[in-house]
Amino acid sequence: MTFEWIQIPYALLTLFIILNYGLLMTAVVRKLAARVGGRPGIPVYQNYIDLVKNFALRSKISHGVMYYLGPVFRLTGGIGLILFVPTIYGSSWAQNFAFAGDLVLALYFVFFGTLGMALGAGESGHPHSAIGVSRGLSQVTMAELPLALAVYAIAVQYQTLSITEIVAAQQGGLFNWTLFTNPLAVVAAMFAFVGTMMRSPFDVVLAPQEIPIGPPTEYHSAYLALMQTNRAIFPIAKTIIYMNLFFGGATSWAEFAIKAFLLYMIPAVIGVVHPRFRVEQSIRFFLKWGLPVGVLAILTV
Amino acid sequence: MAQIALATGFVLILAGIYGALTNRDILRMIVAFTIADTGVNVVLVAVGFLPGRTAPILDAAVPVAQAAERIIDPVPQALVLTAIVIGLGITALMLAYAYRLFRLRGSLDISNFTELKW
Amino acid sequence: MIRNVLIAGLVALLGVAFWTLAAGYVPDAELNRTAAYYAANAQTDVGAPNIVTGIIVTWRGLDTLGEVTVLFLTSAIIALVLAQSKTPPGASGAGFLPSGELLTTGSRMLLPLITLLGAYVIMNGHLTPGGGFQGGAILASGVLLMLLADPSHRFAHSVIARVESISGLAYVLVGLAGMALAGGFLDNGILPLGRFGAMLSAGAIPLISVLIGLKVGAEFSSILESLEETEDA
Amino acid sequence: MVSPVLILAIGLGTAFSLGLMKPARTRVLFGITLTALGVMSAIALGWTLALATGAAQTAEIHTAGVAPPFAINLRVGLPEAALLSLITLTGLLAALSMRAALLRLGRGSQAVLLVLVMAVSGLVMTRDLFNLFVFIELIAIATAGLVLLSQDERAIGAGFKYLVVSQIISILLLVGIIFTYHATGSLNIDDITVAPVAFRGASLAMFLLLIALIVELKPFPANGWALDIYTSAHPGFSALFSAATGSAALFVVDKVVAPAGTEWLPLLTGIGLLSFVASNIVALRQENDRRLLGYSSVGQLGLILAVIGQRDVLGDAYLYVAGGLILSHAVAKAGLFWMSSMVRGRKLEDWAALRTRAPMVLAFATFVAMLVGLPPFPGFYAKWDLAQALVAAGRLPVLTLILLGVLIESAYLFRWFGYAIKREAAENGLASNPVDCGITFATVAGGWALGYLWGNGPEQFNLLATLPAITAVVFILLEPLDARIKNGLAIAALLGWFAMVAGDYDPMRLIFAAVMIPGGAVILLASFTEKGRRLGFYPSAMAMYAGLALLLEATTFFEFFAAWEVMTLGSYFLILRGRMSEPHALSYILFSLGGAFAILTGFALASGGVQPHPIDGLQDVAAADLAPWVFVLLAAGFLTKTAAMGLHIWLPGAHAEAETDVSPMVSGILLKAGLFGLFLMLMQLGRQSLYGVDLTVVLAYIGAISAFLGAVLAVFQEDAKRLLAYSSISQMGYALFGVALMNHLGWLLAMMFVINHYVYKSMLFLAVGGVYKRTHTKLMYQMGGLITLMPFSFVSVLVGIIAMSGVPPLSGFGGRWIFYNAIMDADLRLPLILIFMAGPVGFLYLFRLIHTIFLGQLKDPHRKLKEAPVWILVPQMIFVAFLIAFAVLPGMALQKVDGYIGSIFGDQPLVWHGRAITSEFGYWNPVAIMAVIVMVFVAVFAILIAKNHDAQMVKQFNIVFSAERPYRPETTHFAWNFFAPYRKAMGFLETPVVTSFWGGVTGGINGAGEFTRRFYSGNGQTYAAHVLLFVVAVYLIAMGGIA
Repeated sequence: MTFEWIQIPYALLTLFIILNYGLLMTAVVRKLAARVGGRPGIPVYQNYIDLVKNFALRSKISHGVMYYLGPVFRLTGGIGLILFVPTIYGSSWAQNFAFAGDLVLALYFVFFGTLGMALGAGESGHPHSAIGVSRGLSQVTMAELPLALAVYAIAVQYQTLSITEIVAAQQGGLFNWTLFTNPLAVVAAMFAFVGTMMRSPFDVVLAPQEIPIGPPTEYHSAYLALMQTNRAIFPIAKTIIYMNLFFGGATSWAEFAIKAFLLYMIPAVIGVVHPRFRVEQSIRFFLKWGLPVGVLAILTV
Repeated sequence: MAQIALATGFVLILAGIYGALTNRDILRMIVAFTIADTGVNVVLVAVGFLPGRTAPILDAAVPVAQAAERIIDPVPQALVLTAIVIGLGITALMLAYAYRLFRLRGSLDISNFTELKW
Repeated sequence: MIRNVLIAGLVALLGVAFWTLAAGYVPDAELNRTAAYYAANAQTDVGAPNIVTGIIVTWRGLDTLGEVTVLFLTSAIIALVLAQSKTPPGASGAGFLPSGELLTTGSRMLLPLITLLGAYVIMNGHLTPGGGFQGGAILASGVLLMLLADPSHRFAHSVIARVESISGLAYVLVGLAGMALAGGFLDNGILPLGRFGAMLSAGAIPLISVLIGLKVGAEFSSILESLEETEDA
Repeated sequence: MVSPVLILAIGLGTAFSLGLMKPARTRVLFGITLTALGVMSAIALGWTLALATGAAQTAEIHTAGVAPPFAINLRVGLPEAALLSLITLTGLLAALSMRAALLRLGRGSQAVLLVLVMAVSGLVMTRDLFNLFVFIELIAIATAGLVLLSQDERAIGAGFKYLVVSQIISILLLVGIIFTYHATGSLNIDDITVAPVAFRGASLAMFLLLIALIVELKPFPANGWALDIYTSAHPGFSALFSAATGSAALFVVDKVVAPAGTEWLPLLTGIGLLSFVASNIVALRQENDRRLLGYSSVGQLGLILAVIGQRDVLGDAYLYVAGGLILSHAVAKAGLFWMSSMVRGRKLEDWAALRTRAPMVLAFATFVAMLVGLPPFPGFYAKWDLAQALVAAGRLPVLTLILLGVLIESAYLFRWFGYAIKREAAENGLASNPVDCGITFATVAGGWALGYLWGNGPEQFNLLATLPAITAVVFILLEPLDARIKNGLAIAALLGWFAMVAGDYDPMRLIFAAVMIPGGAVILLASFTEKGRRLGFYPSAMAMYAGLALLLEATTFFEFFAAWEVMTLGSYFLILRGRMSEPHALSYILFSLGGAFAILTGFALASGGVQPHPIDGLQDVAAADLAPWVFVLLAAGFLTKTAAMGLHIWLPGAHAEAETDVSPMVSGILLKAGLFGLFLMLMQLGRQSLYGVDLTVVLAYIGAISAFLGAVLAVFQEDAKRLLAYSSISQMGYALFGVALMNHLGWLLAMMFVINHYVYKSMLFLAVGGVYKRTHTKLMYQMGGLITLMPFSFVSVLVGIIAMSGVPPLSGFGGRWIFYNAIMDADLRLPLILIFMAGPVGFLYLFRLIHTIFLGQLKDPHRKLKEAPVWILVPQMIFVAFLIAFAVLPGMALQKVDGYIGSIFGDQPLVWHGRAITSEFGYWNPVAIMAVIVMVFVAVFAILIAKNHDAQMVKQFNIVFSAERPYRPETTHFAWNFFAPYRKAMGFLETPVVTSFWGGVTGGINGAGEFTRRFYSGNGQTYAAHVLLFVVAVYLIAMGGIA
């Protein structure tokens, strides 16, 4: 695969679709969760309103260069992740810039936005930002571990690190999905998925309901708008990776929409019915449950 | 004959060493060592002894031609002289030391001179 | 007590080793080769009838030089050891009663005799039992007599030191002469061997004996004197 | 040439003739004494020279003009002549050192000294048993006399104890001599016939003779008397007692045992080893400098006695080995005793006064290195040959004990050296004067000259003749210059060397060389910050670089080992320069020496005694039975240098407490030496299994554990440099894991780490060091908000942590990509888990580093700080530029190495086309990655600028939480115990298991020393009883051995 200029508008189109999909879907999920709790919930277009409003606001406040760049890093991380992963298998245009790197690139690029965000938040000087980063990093060290093991397991299973080839290997029927060919790896990966989607019981990092804790504490206006954009696309980007690796990928946008939604619902459902873990509790949880499954996965490949 | 002299010498040595190691008084230690030295000297001379022979001096009684058959071994006798003188030197030195030690502490008990240890 | 028993045990164990030596000892029937060589060559090599003196002065001359040095060292060190405790001149012996007439006269009478005996023993060392050491010790006993008879009397230190030095130096020089003129260091062949059994024979042996005698006498005297001059004397 | 007898005659004649002078003319007398000693030395040196060059034959000197055995004879061959030179020169210098006492006590004392030197010389020359006895007694008496020169009143007691023991020795000796005479009919040593170790007759006589001579060597535990002398005598005399008398006594043992047959040698070996190890253990607890030297002396004598016990296997090398050890011991010990006469206090800490005179520190370092047997001194060459011979003869236990003893000895010697460099120096604690300094430097010069001589030995690699080593020595001479000039010269020297050698290296070696040599030059740029003369820095640094340069040049085992030791020694001195680094430098040198000894043994095992043995010859043993053991030993040595978990406890302190520009050197560069060694070893030996366990798998596990635990421990550090130090352990763990994978990509991964770790760790250490220079603290929670004040430092830390964490687009990602490709091939699964765990944990500590220093709240005391000094920033910016370039174009460094590794493994898993790299499993296009990220970043950034282009910096406390406005940075900066939740969950991993283990080991040895030294009760009678006990015990054991 090599670069051609046409890939740029193609990639932007993909990006646009995913952004809208993400905005709508997160709203739907929130509404579902509210209904489960007996509340009416937000309208499905609420995210658009928020986004437009925040983009319209301007700010004269900056805490420094890194603070200013934090949201940029964040959004670059989200967009970049989408661009480095092929979205639709077999599509001639929704391959993005996957030729730049393989699965390893995707796995490590996840941290790009996180790091930049954490740095920006850190410069704001708000202790809650630092506390949130501390919690988030502590938790992610364990939460990501089963995924790493699962990825290794399937890479060995398919003898490739190329996402496209992994998806290709899963074509030709439901039972070719990794979910069925290597269920242990999938279970392990799903531990990580649930653990890193920032939903209960693993959402103490942001502690969204009580006091604002976590990196975005000091951000507002257009800064917040960038981050909201990211919050819409980043989970989808991640879901795409999971979908590609474990659930047969997507050969069309419809398949993509359904699979992404279902996958996204997993942590949402779990989050609705579970109380919150403290950080050390979640670390122990992953150590106790996620890690052994991951170990089994790599030992049984 | 030689065995008796040897045994006597060894007994003196052992007695001397025992005395030197059990008497705390420095002067007594020195005396004990003199005894041991004497024992050594006796052993030295005893080793050169050959039964039925005479002193290694070539005079009318021992003509040069028969010397090898008539005299006892002269070497230990020469050695013992040196050993005696050396023993004497050391004894004198020890006495001088004893004197200095006495001046230092007003005591001749060796167990009083243990500042240097460990 | 326990200590003494332990030491007795150690000494006994050492005794076992010694006992083994003594029990396994078999006297030689013949002279061993060293002794046999000495017996055979005493006349031709050193020319001394007293083989022991020949060994001491010539064949094992280096030992003897060392031996003389031992005495030299001892006397020097004793002087050093006691130097700090020396009483000022004149004060020494103040506590003693003056020696009696009998003692003084008797010792004065004996002193020449003792000296003479010493000289005799030294000079005949290569012929009969005796030699430099024995003679030197006799000489020193004269000095001892003087010291005991008249504790307040002082010898001239410098004289003794001179004798000590000159005789020692001469001994070393004679040794070196052996290297230059004869077969090696301390070879007595620098002087003619002379007639076997005569007074002036056996090469340098009589000379060395004299030097040894003087040296030993001086060292002993010096030691005795140093001991005597301590304030407790 | 004059006869050597003149040495005796002049000594004796002068001693006698001193009595002819007036006692009052003390200076004249002393002048005569010195002249006599000088002439004696000249004769001895003349003979040494003549014999060494072959201009003269061994002199057989007959006294009395009669051939032996009928008259006493003397012999002067090369060993004798060398010893005579040593003895007479020591005598001369000792006389100078004792000048005050000798002048005070007058001619008598000078005569005694002359006689002593004469007697020791006689002891060496004589070939007659009884003459031996006479000289021994002369030495004993003279010693008892010279002890009195001391101002210390306790010396009188010590002298008496010594006489008591001498009496016992002389009794045993005489009995032994006379029965030997009875058995052989001769008193000549050459007539002693081969006697088996037996229970009676000639053998028993031989035993008594030998044991008496051995007791003269002050073997443990029968040596209380000697120690008291060392403690209380005049140090000038102690030097003579240790260097001259001790060496002569050793020679006598050798002389007597040689004709008695090899059956006696195990006896000597046993006694020597016991004495060596036990004395050193006891010395650990010693606080008095001279008594410490005493323990060290008796230990060294024990060592050489043990070497004499190996003469049957040393063959031709015997003189070279024993001589090297004796001379090293004698020169160093004499030098130290002479130095001690200048130090006023008697505690080890009082030697800190040396610091006021920089050349004195050099002297001290020289002597310590000589004693421990470090290059370039004779002991080093000797130790190597000894090890080769011992292993070839299958005497591994002997070698192990010797090395153990050396290690313990180096523990207290280097601890002492650390005191001297780091402790509070007492006011006026050094009575330095031209004469004593002159004596010390004459000794130092002698030591170096001997080092050169020994290096020039047959078929020997002379360290002091190599260009890097000479450069390091030149930097000692350049010390008076200004630091900036020296720094310029040092950089030029490094670059010059690299330009000279780079062309000859294969790509892999070239990468190591580039990191080590020009890499070192880049770090040295930071040293331009330092003003003044910066004494001690450049010789140490250049020694380290010389070691590294030679390491890369090495073609034989010996060259490699020598370079390794030079590097270790240089880096030790560098590390010791840090402000609080005393204990850490000590543990560094001890672990390093321990590791070096493992390497030494490994090499010896592999070479089987063949010298010189090429490194490439290692592959010849790969199939042999002992190959796994070679593997284990070498790996242990290299792993100590890379600070693998378990052997790592030296690293955090050593790296963290070092100076700002030293930390990057020892971390970024030095650690690579261990990797280099591992590469060499694995290239030659390949996979090895021991008891069915694949050792490379073990290595992989060690690497994985190090990677994980190092990272976890780094998370919990509050000290920025410690954090980086633990991170090094983790990073080296990764590299080790890569190497241990034993496949192409694993090695490429390790090479990538070699480059990357050098760059980002050097950069981070420099950045943190720059911050330290301004804030004067390394504790991160005391900093905060420095980003605006130190933007350049921030940028380098930012780039550093991105690169290190492996986040694209910087070069760390390349490492991760290769890693994934490498493990696809490997059949190792379990250690991978640890590696996977380590990755995110690394993220934790890196974020902490940047956050708590540069972000958060600025502290009040720091408001006026300036950016770090520009020279510290220059190398950082170079590194930043390099990292970005390397990220985009990894091929510029890696492609050639990749090809080279391919030639080793015979495969080529990576395909380089254009800027992209493809492997069997995946692909990586660094340019595309960089382009996409930059494009997206710029686009998003443009959007933000468009919206918030006029944002302004607000005040520090313009933040709101819980309805309050914070006003104190201390309470608002969230930094201390930053990862508290992580600690709650994973804190159990912090348990200092390894530290407690090593603490237990050292505690145990120290306890043994404390217990054992109670043995020396100070009672002369007890000491005599010890001697008796020793004799009887040896007797029983020896006889038990034959029964």
